[in-house]
Amino acid sequence: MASELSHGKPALSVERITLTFGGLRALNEVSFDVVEGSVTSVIGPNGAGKTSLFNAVSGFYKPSGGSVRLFGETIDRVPAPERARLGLARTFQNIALFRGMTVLDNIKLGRHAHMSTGLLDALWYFGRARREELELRAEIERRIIDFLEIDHIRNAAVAALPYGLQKRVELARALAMRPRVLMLDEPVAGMNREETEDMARFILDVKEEWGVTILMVEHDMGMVMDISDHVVVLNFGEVIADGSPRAVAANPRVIEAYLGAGDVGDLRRRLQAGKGPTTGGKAA
Amino acid sequence: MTEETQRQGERPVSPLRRRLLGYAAATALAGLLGLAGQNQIGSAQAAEEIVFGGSIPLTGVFAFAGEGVHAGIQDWVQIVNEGGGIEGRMLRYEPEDTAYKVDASVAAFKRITSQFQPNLYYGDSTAFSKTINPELERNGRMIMAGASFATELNDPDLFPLQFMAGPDYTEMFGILLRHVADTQPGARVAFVYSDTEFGRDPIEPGRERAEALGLEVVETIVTPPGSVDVSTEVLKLRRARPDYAIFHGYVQAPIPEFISQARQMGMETRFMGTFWSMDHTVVMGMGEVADGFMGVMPYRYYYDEAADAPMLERIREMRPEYQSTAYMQGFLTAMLMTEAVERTLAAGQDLTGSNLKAALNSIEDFDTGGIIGVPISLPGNSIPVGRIYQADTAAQKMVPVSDWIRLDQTGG
Amino acid sequence: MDWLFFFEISLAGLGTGGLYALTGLAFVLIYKATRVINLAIGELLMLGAYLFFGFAAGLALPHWMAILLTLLLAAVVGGGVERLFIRPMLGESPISVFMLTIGLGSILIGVVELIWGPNPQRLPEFLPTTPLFLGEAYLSSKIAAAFAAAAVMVVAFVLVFRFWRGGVALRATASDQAAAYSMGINVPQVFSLAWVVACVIAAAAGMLVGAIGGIAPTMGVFGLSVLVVVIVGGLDSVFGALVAGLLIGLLEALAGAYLGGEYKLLATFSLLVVVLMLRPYGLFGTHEIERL
Amino acid sequence: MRIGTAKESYAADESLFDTAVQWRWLLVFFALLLIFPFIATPYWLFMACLVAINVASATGLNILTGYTGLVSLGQAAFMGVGAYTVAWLEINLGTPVLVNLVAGGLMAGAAGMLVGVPSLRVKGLYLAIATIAASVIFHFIFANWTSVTGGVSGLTMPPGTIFGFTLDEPRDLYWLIVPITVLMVIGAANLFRTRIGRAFIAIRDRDISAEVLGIRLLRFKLLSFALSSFYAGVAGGLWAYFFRVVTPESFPLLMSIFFLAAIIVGGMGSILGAILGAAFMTMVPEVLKMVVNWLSPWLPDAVALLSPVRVMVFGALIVGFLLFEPQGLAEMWRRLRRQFHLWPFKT
Repeated sequence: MASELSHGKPALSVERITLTFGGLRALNEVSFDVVEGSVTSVIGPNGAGKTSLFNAVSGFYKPSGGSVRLFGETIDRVPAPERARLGLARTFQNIALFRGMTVLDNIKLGRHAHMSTGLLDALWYFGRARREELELRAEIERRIIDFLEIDHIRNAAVAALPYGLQKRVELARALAMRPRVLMLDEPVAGMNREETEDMARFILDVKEEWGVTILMVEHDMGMVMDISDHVVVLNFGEVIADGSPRAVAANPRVIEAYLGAGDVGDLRRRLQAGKGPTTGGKAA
Repeated sequence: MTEETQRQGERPVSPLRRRLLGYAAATALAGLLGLAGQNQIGSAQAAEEIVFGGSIPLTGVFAFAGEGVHAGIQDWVQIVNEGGGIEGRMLRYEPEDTAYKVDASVAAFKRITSQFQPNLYYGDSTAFSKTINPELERNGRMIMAGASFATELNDPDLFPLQFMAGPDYTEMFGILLRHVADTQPGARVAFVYSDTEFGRDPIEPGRERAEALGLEVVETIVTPPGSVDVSTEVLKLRRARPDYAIFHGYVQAPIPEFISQARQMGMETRFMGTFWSMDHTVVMGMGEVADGFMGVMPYRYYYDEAADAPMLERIREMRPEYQSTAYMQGFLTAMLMTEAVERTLAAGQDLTGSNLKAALNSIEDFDTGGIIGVPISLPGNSIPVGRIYQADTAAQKMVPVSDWIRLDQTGG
Repeated sequence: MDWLFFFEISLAGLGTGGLYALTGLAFVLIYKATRVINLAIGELLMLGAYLFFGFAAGLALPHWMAILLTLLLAAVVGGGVERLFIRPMLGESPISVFMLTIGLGSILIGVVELIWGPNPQRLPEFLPTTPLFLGEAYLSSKIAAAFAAAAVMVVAFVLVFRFWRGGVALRATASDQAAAYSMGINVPQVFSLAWVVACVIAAAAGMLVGAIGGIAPTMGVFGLSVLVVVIVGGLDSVFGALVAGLLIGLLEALAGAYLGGEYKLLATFSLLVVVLMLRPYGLFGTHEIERL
Repeated sequence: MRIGTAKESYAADESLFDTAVQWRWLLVFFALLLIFPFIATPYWLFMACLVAINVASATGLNILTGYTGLVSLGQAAFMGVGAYTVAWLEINLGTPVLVNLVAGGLMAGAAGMLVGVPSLRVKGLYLAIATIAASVIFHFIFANWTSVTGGVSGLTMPPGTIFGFTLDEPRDLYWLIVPITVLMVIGAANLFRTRIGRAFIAIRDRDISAEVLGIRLLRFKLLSFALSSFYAGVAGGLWAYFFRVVTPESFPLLMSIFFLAAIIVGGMGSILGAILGAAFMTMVPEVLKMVVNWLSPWLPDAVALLSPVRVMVFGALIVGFLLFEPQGLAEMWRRLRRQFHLWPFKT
């Protein structure tokens, strides 16, 4: 809480969010800020409510209480598609790419909300629609495909790609959304060390070169500790710690939470190793 | 065009494959041209023959009728050709199956007319008769009749080149109602009909005609097409307690179930049907409940014994087993058409649609060889003649219970 | 208001509703166990009616034997269909399987037409025809008998579904396929079982429907009303199918009696639309929670 | 894989046909379309028009079902809406043909949107059943709103006229039907190069994550319904000009199933698929009939088998393609092409 970053302006504020599923309380008055230009990670044992939190922020779940602000504006009444237009982008834990489409089309989809081609333009194509498509294409090529080093697969069908690349394509699509806040749900889950390192580098580059604020859920403690400016720890739907990576790692409540979840050995090992081996991060 | 593209093509495709593709395209083209060529040959062949085309529902839901019509036309054509044709010109029957679908019927019409030049045509449905009517007038070479007795078609102004070999549905109702009025003046009648174009056809005019005859229409009951469960409809009928109930727009189902439930309730109503419900096989197929079922029939049944019916004898010789009323319809349609051709040729006129139709309309007091028991005339598009037959399930026969009723004679 | 008439109409409607409920049961069974929306249910019913026709009229077997053979053969058909057409589609999108059943229906119509021809036929009478009066109200004895037969079958089915091992396996599979699998339930076998039982039920319903109104290759349109029944009742609810079956039968009869025959389908399908808008998962169906 | 096709610009990469060879074949195809009316018999012209109408409608259904993943069994009903609109306008107002067709499309589109409204609450197969309800309800309206639709006997309309030409034969109508179909097909192909088409596919593949990308589900589902029905409506309008008699029985539920079958057989989610499928399914009954005619010298009773065999083949094609070639004829065509390109080497 006393992190030096808390002086910055919050890009995203979660304020006392409560989420219940038929009596079961998935999130209980969760509050934290994501400071503009930071990488903020949400961690916690399985079932702590991390993905529920993401879904509440991106507008899938309607929280029963609390509110979410994006750059100071409350977005509680804004439906999910509109949130995307406001600059809130996300990826999914279990990759939500459109498998029937090519990599390029998937990335283009990211820009959907910012495009203006209407139905008649689309049917006619030549003219406005074409101009917009070609501009988009050029921009994607220049800013995203080169940047994420996926030019060799741009016309490949997504379904045929290895897992690590699919994750990268999902990031590419999120970038095409012109995000101001990018939410990454387990960006390196299931990746090997090399892929994880690449992804960490991309995330940092996104933050620095694109100036995008990042909110991330991740199990790979090594990576979290490495690249985060700020860490929020959830357990049983409540925030139990919030601060710099170092402060959080030393917090006894965090250790206890992971101990309760039986993950403490893993946690310690990874903290010691600096960079953790792969974890699926979720029970089947 | 193809050659040019071949010359320009450079890199990726092997020359051999390119040539193969070119050949394929050329063959396809030649095929199309060939089809056009075939057309000319076809019409050259048909010059001397008089072609009788047909969109016949040999399959599908109306197949039972289509098969009969088909056989009837075939037999008449055979009779004519065995007798040396019409003024030496042979008849050629060119049928095609339609499965009782309008688009297939039109397709068949297109194919037959592009391959031959028919002067006579048989169509399978009301929708087809309406759809093809402009085409018929444009073509101008033929007259057409068909399986439809729709009231709408019985209008020489709108359908100048068509006719029907019997009474239209309204006239069928007229004949039935005339019989009812004769047997039981002032009787209460009900109409039961299916919710289709076929079913709704004679209901409104039928009501007027009933009132004109002093009958009371106490109920009209409409059943959804294809519906089999009629228990609520029977209950409605029971409320109305009619003396007569006329079914229209059905072939068989749900008539038997209707009758059997009505009988169970102890109703005394007498049930009647129109042409397509009246075939021997259809009625006898209803089982015991059919006993006493009546209906209008413009033709004699295959097994009718009558001194003045040499044509029935002839038919029984050609086909020893029972032939349906649809057969009679096809047979008589073909007979009337050839009569029109004969009269046109005899008058030294060209075989155009209007000449043929004029010749057809000149038919007066014509002897059908006993297919219809009275001499007929065809002043317009229909022959408003019929007779009431009744099912006798014990004898397994349809027996006449009235004289021939001619709506055109008594000014009804 | 003529109450006697109303009462008679309602009775007749409920009678038909019994057959809707029975067929709806077959539909729900397949849906519950295999998540397949079986649009061929009407055609399976038709096939059952024709099989009986073949045995009882064609081969002139005694009625009881014809009924047994029909049910037996229907079971074989059900198993065969599941094995040949449905199982290879496991894991495919529900939409594909849905369309497959449409194709299946068409094949069945073709087969029946090929064997028995396209013209309508009458089944040999095997239901009683002595008139039945409840007080003054008339009830067609065939419909009453068909309703009774349907009711017996429904009760038998529900008992089996509750207590027999196979029924338990079926229910377990219905609630969670993966869990059932892990508990050692042979899920593919359960799928087969569901199709077998459903086809037997459909064939039985077909014989009853055919006995009332005759048979024709087009009688599969009965399935359309059944579709309304199961949607209104809730695709996965046996109870819903039973209630909605009676309800739809009643509604059809009342609409037919007071508005006219052309309003029958309109009334039921309008109800369908209303239910879809207000309670999309039917009166008794479970609302499936969306997973991300 | 094809060599020598490196793209010089993004524009080239984004075009519908990427190689010069493809363009040439396309030109050949259009040339054939142009000369066809001059060499074909009336029968083949009739069939060509029928195929074109069916292609237009199937393409529309493909937008909804193949690309957006919403099954509809209402396509015939929407064609009916278009056909009745066109017939009514032609009879009562005598407005120009193209105006009528667009009006027919718009009416059908509006009807489609209305039917799509339940997609707000229900998804997937529930929606398919809602479309069955729509066909029943539309049929009722066609049959009973007698003052407008002419009741069960329907509307019989005069031929359309365009620039003083009377369109009353397939030979004339060809020039109306085929160009409109070509335009509609190209429009559909274009659509899937833009955000709207991509949004449809996104909805089909995972409709919830589509929302996160800023795709408004309801709006795009309704748009897909409207567009698909617009296609159906225009196709229905063409149908009306073609047959000139529009009755409630002209557009049965079976016809909707026919279109569904056409896109299954042709290939769902493929522009080429809808074309191939509609053409193939339209021709199958005719081909069967020819086969039976050829067989008739040896099998005199063959014609009696025709109807059941046709029904069975129809069903078997649906089932067979779903089981063995879910990508349909379009995929078979692609495979054939690939083999041709690599010939004589094996793939």
